[in-house]
Amino acid sequence: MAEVVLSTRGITKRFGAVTASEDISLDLRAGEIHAVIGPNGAGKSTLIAQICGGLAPDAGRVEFLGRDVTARPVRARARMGLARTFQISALAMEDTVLQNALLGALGASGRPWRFLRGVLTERSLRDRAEAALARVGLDDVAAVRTAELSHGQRRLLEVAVALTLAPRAFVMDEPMAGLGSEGSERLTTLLGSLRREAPILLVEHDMDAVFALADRVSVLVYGRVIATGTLDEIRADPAVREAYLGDAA
Amino acid sequence: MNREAMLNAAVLLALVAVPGWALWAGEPFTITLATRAVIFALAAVGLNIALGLGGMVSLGHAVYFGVGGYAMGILAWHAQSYTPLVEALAIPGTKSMPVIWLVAVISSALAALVIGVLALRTSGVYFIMITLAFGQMVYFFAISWPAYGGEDGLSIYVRNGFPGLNTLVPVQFYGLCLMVLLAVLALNWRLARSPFGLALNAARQVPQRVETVGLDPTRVKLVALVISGAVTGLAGALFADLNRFVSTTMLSWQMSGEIMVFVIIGGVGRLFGPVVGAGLYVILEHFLGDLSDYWQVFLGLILLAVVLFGRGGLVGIVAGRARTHG
Amino acid sequence: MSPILIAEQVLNGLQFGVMLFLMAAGLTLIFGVMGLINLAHGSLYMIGAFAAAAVAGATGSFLLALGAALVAAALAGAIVELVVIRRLYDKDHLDQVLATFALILIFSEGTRWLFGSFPLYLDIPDWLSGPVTLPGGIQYPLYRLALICVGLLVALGLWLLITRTRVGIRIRAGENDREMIAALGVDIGKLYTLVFALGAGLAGLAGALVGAIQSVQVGMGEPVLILAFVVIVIGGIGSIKGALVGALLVGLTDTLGGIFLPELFKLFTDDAAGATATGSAFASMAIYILMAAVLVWRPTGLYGAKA
Amino acid sequence: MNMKTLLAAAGLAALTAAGAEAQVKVGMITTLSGGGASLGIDTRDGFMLAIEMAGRDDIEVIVEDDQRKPDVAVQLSDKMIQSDQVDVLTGIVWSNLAMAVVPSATAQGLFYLSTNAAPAQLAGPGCHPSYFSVSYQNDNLHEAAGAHATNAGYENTFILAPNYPAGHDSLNGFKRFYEGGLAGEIYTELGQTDYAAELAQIRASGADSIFFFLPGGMGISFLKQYADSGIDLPVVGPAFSFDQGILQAVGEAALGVNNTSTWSKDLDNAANAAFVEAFQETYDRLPSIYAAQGYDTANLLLSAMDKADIDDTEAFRAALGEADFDSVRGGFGFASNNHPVQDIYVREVIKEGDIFTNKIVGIAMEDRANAYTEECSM
Repeated sequence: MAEVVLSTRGITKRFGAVTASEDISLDLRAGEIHAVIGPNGAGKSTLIAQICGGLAPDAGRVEFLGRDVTARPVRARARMGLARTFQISALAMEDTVLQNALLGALGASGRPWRFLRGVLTERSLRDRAEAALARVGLDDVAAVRTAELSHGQRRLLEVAVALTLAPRAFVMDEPMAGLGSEGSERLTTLLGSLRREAPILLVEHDMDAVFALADRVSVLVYGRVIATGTLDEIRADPAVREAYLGDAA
Repeated sequence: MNREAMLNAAVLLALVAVPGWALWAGEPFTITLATRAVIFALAAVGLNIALGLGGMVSLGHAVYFGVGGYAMGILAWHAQSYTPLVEALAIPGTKSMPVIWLVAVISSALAALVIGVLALRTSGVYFIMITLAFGQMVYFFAISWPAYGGEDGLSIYVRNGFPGLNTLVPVQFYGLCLMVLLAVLALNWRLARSPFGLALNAARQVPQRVETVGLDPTRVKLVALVISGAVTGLAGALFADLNRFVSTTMLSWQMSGEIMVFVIIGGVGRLFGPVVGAGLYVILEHFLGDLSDYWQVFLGLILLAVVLFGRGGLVGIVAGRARTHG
Repeated sequence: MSPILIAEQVLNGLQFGVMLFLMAAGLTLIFGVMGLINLAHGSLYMIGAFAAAAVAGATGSFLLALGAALVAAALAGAIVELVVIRRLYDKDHLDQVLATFALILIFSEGTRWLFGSFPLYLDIPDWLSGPVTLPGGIQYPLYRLALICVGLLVALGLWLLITRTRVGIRIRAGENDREMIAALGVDIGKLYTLVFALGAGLAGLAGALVGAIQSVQVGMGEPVLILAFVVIVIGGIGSIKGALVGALLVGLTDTLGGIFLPELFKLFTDDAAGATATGSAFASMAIYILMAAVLVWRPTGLYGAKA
Repeated sequence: MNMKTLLAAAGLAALTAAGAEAQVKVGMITTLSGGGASLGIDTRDGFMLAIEMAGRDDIEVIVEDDQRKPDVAVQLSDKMIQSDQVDVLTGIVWSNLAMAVVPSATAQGLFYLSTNAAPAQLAGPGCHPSYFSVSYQNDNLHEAAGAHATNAGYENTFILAPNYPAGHDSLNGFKRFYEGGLAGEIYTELGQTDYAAELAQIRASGADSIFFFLPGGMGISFLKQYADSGIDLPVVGPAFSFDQGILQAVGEAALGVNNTSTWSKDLDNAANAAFVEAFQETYDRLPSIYAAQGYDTANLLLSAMDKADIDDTEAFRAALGEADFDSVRGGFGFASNNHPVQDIYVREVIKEGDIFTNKIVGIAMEDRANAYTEECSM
């Protein structure tokens, strides 16, 4: 079995009387796409926040690259190579596409404390940013203001920024959200090719994409993982059929 | 050359031409007035680094302005009264502008660091109010602290010196202030395009994104606030030298409001916005003040009009929406 | 220092806090519902005081004067909301700060234009003047006791308004979800005008009540405004409960700090006059230090929503 | 656009009595807007009244508003010196503004005649032969209050003032001539409007009298709250809190309070009678001490113009020093540091019809100069 890159061990999070995450244990192995699916309100966003560092779990651990990162902030996990994308694009809308990609490259370089040199004259940053844009097919709009991009292009830029970090694992929060069928297909192809670079923890609503991409699937309902397995195992799981797929079908 | 660049060039030309015009027209006081505008512009350029680039709405920039002013006042007062600045170490005061500037920059940067560490724990309206409140705290302290004149302030009889210049000649002092302003504008221009500027710009728009690429947006903002405070502090030292006087009014919250007014009526985030804003304010203050004792009513109406109808301040009205750094 | 003196100072702190609450409640309500930061709130306080002084001068009735203060400030608030503030809701805080700063200039100098530069006369009515003796032998001005009562009654009234009435439900809905309230068919424009006028009226009432024992003059609103900001930052912006707790904390800190800090400094030095001056200097900073401490502990105030 | 045409359009011409033949140009910097404007307006009106009554056309007065901001005052003085080329500056109400303007103005060879502010620095080491205070020395009224407290036999006075330099000077000035003990000494916050805490301390202190210095709105607040506190002790203060403009806002609360002043509208001399009558007629209100000081300053200047040419600095200084004019304060002369020698009176607040005003009840100090003559080496 491939090596485990990212994992949660029994993480639990409560907000008052509501349990948003209950004893969740997941792992992401090298080379795979592991999809997390579940109905609205199942606790997917809370789970991502705990994996990436925005929220501290009440109990349990998060491990990345074999180290316990539970107490580390978002940026420390990012520096280790944990790259996330946002459900609602978090891009600097006033800036150009290239500048957004450069920000990722700058973060990866870890050297933002340079005040007088033009950022565009830094060859290494620029190469890295342009390579990431080329990878997602946005190189021809590099000079365009991000606010002028189409929704689909912004989803691609989200992925490009994540790519500049030279990630060891991706965490993607509904990358297909709001895309038309054409856009979804394009992104699906892209993500499929990305798994060779780093495994992807894919939280997604779009079942077509999940079925096309996922090596394994975990089903999250009311803050609990009720099943984890291959697509076939999940399809066959009675609990999943009852709680989720049954309703959806 | 786009319209904003043309406007900037025109402003630059006007600033350089002022002394010539003043001497030709026999209005020497115009030079003093222009010096005031240039120094206010410098203070506002400082705020614009925090506000325009970093999105930090600081309503407490009078602190840095005043700290810079008091750096000048205290150093020069000790030099003028031949008393040591630090008794134990026998460090004397000084009347040399370069030294005073250095002290003003360092002390206002330190003030910005302390205030920033606390204030940047908050954001949005809390940030506005906590900076305002820190300003009040420093203001009340300065008023009731008896050592350096309190509300009476400190008067310096002769303007401080700069090597190679006679700063008492209005034109020479104006030229000096203008050079400082241009140097800081150049710095501001480079800053906006630097790696740090990129990170700061992103920290203003999407702090969560900055965090997820492995950078600390709060620390980026803190450094920007420190630079901003240092520039405004330098302006404070020059302002005190212009008036040969420093007092607690430089620390008042109205001063903070005025510095912010310069930036906003000029154009937030525009390189020359603060310069245009400060110039306009000084002109309005001068001429409206002659028109009516109640001139501030008209100033208020003009400000309202700029906010309600003039998106992007005066530079925005002339040059359209695009931002300078892009 | 005798227990009676301390008790009296605590009452003074309470009274100050309760008056601050009247200012802070309006500010925090306006911010909570409309997301607006209003620097001109102090001007409404001033308008209340001037209206009260004018009406008291003309009619001699204190109650009429209070009513006039409430109405004038609420009316001024409503007009300002309709003409200016309404255009600021979808702008950022920066524009709001500048626009309401401009309003301060207009109101202050406009008032001076109308009423002149001299302070106006407003006094407490005979039936509320003079001290009363409280249990324990404390001599305390009746008017200040009345202020505490009025302030607490207003706090109770606000609480009832917000929790028990239709308007209150709408206000709370407006705080939580602007779109939902529009979807419910409530005229959101009218609601905003109403909330703004309510906040303005409270500020005007505070101005009139305080004006009777202080000086009714141009610029009287700004120092109170800044204190009210401190109050709502401590309490948590948008929270009425926070405003009350914050106001009482600030009132007590300011009053007791002013008394005890100079005494404290006297313990450490023989220079009594110097200690008094230094102690007073620190006392004037006390509430800001309190605020900084609260924010370090809880960045969104005591009762503020988590960011 | 030309600045001069704008100045003319601004109606400043109305304030200047014929510019063309003017021999002396006066720059008046005073507070005409914002808080404290009433003091500057009275100063200006008193000063202009004197010139109008003298019917002089050889003097031009340029009036500008300092907004009570030191930096604006400095800027105005630079403008008046550089552009308008005035000979004399005057009009500043506040000590901190005076400290910002006066030293550099006199250093540049101008005369400065103070209509009000007269800080200790300018009376002692910082004195200058071209600087004349026509009002008083800042400590004078406080010293007189101390002398009055001593004369009245007070033995345990509670004293308070705001925590800023003028406040410290005030309490020190009071103590200089007060021989009794102190029941308490407190510094309040500058701009404070609520004095409940201080009143409670006074009540608990066992004081037999109160001295306070709280200018402007602070004094109004203090007196109203004092009257309502039920404390019934004799109160003394300097004239600033009992000025004509302020008294109407204090109302009944001020009745019977003693205050020290260099002037009162009921002072019995011909110059004063003429001044009070003309002021009321021209401006339809009672004059204040600031108006009286402005009026005296203008008359001093006019008297010196009759004796010497302003371009002859030495002669003009000497002419000013003679103080050869009819002061509304009666006897008036200059001490060696160019500050007044004059009687300081005790007034009591009374009600005349519907108007609250002062009447003289005694003299606190006769021919008082000031405490700083020794320190001035001119």
